[in-house]
Amino acid sequence: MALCKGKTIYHTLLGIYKQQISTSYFSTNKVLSNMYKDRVPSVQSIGELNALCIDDKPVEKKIRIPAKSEFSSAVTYDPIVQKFINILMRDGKKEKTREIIEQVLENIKMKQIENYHKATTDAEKAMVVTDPLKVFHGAVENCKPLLILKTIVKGGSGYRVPVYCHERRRLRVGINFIIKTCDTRKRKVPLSTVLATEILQAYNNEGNAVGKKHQLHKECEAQRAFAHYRWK
Amino acid sequence: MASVIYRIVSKQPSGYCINSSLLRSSSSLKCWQRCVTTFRTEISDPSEHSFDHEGQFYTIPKKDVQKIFMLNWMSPHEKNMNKMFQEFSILIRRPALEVMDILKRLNYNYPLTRFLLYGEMNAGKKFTMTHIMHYCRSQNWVLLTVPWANEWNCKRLDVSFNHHKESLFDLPVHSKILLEDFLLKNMSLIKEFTTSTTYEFSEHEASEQGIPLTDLISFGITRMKFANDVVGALLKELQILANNDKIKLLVTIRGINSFWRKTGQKKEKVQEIHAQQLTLVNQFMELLQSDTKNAVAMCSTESWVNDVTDRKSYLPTELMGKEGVDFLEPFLPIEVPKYGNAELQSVMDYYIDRRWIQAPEAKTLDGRAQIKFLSGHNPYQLYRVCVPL
Amino acid sequence: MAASIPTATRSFIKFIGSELWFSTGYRTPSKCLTRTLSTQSVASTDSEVTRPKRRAEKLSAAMKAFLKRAKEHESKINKYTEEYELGRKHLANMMGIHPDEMTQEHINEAIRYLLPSGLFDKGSRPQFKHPKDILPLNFDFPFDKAGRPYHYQYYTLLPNYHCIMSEAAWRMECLREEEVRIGSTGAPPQEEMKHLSEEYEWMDLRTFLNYFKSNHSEVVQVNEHNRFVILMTKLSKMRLREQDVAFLKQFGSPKTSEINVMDTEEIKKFYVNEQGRKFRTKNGYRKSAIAQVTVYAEGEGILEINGKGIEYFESQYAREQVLFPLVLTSSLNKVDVHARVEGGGEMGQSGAIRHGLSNALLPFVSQQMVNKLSLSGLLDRDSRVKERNKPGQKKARKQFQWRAR
Amino acid sequence: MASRRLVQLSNEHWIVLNIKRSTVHHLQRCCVHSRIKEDLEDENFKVLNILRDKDVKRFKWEKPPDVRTLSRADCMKTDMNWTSVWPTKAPFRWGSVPLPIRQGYRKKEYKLSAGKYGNAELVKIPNFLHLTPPHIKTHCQAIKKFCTEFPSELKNREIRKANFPLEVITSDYVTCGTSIRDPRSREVTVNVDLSVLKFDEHSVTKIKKLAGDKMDEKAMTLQLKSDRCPVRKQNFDFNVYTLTALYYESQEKEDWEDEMEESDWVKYQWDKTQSKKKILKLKHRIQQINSGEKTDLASSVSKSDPSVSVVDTEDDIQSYKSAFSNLKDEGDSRETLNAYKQSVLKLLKL
Repeated sequence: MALCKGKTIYHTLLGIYKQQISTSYFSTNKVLSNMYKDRVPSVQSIGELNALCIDDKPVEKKIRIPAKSEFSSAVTYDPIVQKFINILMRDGKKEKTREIIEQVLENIKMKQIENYHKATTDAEKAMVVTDPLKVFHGAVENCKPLLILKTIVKGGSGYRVPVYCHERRRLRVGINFIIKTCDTRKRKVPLSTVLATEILQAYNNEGNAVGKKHQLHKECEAQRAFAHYRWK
Repeated sequence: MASVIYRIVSKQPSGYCINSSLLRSSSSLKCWQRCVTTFRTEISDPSEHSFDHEGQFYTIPKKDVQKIFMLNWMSPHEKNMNKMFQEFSILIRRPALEVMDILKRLNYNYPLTRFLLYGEMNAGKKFTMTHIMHYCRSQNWVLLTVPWANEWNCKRLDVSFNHHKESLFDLPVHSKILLEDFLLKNMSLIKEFTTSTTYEFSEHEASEQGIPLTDLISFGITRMKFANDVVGALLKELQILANNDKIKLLVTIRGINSFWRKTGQKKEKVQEIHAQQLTLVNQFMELLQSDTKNAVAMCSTESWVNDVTDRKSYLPTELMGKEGVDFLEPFLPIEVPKYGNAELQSVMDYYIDRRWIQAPEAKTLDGRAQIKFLSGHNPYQLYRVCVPL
Repeated sequence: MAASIPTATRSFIKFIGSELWFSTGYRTPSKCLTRTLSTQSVASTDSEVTRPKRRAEKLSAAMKAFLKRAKEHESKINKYTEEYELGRKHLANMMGIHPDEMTQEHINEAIRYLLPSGLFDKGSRPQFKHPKDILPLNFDFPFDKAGRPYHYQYYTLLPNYHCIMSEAAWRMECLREEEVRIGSTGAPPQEEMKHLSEEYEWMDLRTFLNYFKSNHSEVVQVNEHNRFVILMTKLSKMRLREQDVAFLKQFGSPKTSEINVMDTEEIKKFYVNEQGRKFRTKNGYRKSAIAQVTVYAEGEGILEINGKGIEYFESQYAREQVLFPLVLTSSLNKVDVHARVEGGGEMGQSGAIRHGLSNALLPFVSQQMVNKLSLSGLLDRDSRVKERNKPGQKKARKQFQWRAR
Repeated sequence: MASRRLVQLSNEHWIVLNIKRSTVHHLQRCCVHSRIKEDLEDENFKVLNILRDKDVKRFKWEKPPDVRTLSRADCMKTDMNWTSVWPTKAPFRWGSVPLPIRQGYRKKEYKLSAGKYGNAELVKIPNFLHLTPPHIKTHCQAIKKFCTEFPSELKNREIRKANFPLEVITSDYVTCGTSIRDPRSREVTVNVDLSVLKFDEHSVTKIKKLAGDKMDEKAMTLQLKSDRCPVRKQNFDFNVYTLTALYYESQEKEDWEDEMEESDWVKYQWDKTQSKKKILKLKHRIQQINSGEKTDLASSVSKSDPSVSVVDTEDDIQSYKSAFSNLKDEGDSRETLNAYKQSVLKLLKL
């Protein structure tokens, strides 16, 4: 946004971070709300739910959109992992995709825990992050781009314009980076192993997915001259 | 550092159980810290295990793991787990203790005793067998293991006609693997023994009387064509040795119900080979039916052998059929059940210790209850549920 | 002038309404309409003398036909009523009942017995009803002899609806003028005026539709209702006189401070079995699966699904679904659950159990937990199902590949 | 506007013509007209005036009389005896039913569905006009004189069962149709309580096999049904014959019953199986070892028939037998397998 006025990406980013709205990723679902026009959306996060139900005062009776079938309050539930599964899924085979992701987490965990147990001193042990979800979240966070390129047609010719996007879009693009790096895998290598190595790399800010993000940023920097087309 | 604290050994006999009234007072980490001392025992010699140790983990020494289990017995996944935890610990469970108790009291002059382990899928039959094998090894038994009998049926490897009996089929590759495994496991125990008779494998090749047993085996390994015959000779030799009180023999067969199934293999005019037509199966069945002294057979029925459609029941007759039961009787059926509550808690403690469970909310009582619920008391499911935690 | 706002009776409105058009110079939709209204208003107020003579007397052909039809209809109804009465007596005789005791319910029952029909459309089954119930009785005649409609809003197609709307609009206009007058001159208001103390809740769509259908036989649409609500809300926010309040009260009532909560009796209803255990059984539905879930209070956390444990479901998702309400209400290990489920696939069955379980749990958890269940949407049936395949199409929406050649 | 007309060709032959109404009009008009002209101007030149003449009275199509006015229902009184109007089962006749019934699809709300006159829909559906409450009352009164009271002593089901183990069920049907016979009335069901017959073990299993699904194995009752023969008595006789045959056949024991193979056994017979030999041999070995005999393995097997030295009535053998037969008969379960395990442990002296 501020890019057109000659600021660097860094300044642009600062602006974006300030503008970020602190709502959960999945509080709204357009498809669902379209489907149930006459229904009230239900609360889709445990934190919100706990905040809403503090006392014994009965709430208003309304017909609500039922909770999604992957949503759960169990310890094993994680929204970002579910989002990842939904993006990775092909032909509606969710259970299969879930198994793959479980394999990925298992691989990550195995590798990290092995390192942990191999480490001799406490200091070394403290360095190893053994929580697979932490690694996973970190990797996704590292792959999120700050700006994306959007093609805008002006005067008959298209321009690739750097555009900032909201949190959900960034998450999706980041996840897609990770998934797309695995397209080039060899035929007999299982997807889970490739994904696991990729995620571990991304967690350390290395690897192809992060490279893609940097590539995108560079392109954005290069195209900043067109940034004003965003408003015109 | 934490692991150091938890490894305090309690030598008291522990009726290990999370006492609910005790724990209900506070659902914090302190509770499991209090109980955690009992999930592990330092006694690594299985002969000293008694019913007091039930529900505790013990670690198999690394040299034993390398020697007995590493080559053929452990699946790749188990090897990975071993690598990850940097140790090979198994839970001491009632069925294994029961079998060991019987083995301690058994009169070895009686003909061969057959144990049959049965239980649901992933209920822990294999690790029960592992425990018993370790016990037998600690008693210097000779171990003859068939890690996965169904492999003879499934894998499309070379099938050749038997030279001596035309209706039978040899599996040279499998026989070779079996011999290698046997040699690795029992090298130190059998190197003094020699063969009792001559074995003629073909017109030109024969093994003379009085050559060391290891030579016979290595002959089988190098000359794969005769590997299957060598297995037969070996089994006969082992029987003779056992009958002469020189060795004690433990025969372990995983998935014995595959003996009464069709194989997926074809050979020339024979459309589909039945497992009963395999030389290996015949040789092992002969061994199991013999009156050998000083020998124990430990078999297990596995639902995995069957097709997906008939895995409804895990009980022996359902899996083996009447033929199998008639062949095996009298046998000692030992059920390997799913985890009980106490065992479940112990395993979770172990996982927490080994960092398989690390999410703080999973370590609370509530989290444990959820894991228990999701796993359905099934050992493997328990492991899987904890993957993202 | 403005003080004498008309009441709802037809003639009065006609009279006043027509005068209002002139006096206030209200922007009319068409001048033509105003003209007809003016003449018609005179005609309707019994002042025969002032009726313009150039129109009238001669009946138009349409009018004649209309009158004829009305007459026919009347005679038809008379005939049918006679037949009905006679038939009723006959039927009473046939069924062995005294004719005076024969009510319409008796008749219906008798006909259902004597001439049973399984036709799906209930209207097509044998009927024996009073013509009043079958035929539209009020063959109302909205014209005068000259062919002009009585009602000044007749050509809007929804005369009564627009009458109410225009009245509301007129009242608003008056109030606004009054405000301006007070503001500019500082004179005291002619009548006592004040804001409404509480917010009003207007007729909801269903009652609104019914109101017009039963009272005026007018079919109004959703849009009309929306406009109605907007206008009424606007009006209610102004400073009102007493008569305005009375007008508004016809169509709405003050919002109650009590919110519409779930029926506590229904929530807390449970039964006690022979062993003295409290339990409650509820059905749950998802896709094509149906589950009957029984929750026993004060249990040890036993779960039984079709005679098995949680291993009935292989999928992790399905297991988590069953767990969801239990964890949310923190009643895991506190209740026993027995479920019988059939139909559907794995996820459908687990969803059905989730639905039934959440509803069956209600009496055994606190109100806070009930709120949680309600807010997270666990108590409601997930009505999404697979859309059917259409003939000539590949899937529900997807069409066969086609290329012009 | 097609009208259907009957035209008589001769005394016996009629044909049906579908003529357009307007054509009929025109033709007739022409004919009438020409005839009149003919009469008037008999002597003059006859003009065929086809064109319409205003003076001539137009031919008027007469409405056929309304058949509905002639119906019987119109003259019925409201207190008539309906049972005499509609005595038996009959399809719906609009003329005889004095009710203004309507049936049919209503296209619009304000339109009426079709009345009873000529309404085929009303004929299609069944009716119960012959079974109104007055009908039933009269029927009952007519039958009453044939009925006797049920003996009060036999109202207790237990007593009835004990004294009359054979139960015969027949049904009679009163019908208003053209035939007074109903095919269902010849059906005879015979229920027998087999516990009265005092079977032994063999015959019980045999009759179970013979009777198949006619036998309720839990309650030990036999239900024989027959409707094959044309007369009820024959059916009853057939049932009784079947019962007799079953009874005697179950008492007999054929030679081949002893030669049945294991797969055909109803119950597992341990004594006849290889299992017994195997166990006795094992027992023999164990006894030898326990008594301190040091026999060679090969010789001990061939030395003597083990059943001679081992008594199969010993406690552990018996328990093994029962446990193994149980396992075979009832199938696997945790209980049977545990019992089997205990028996084997006992056998091995553990």
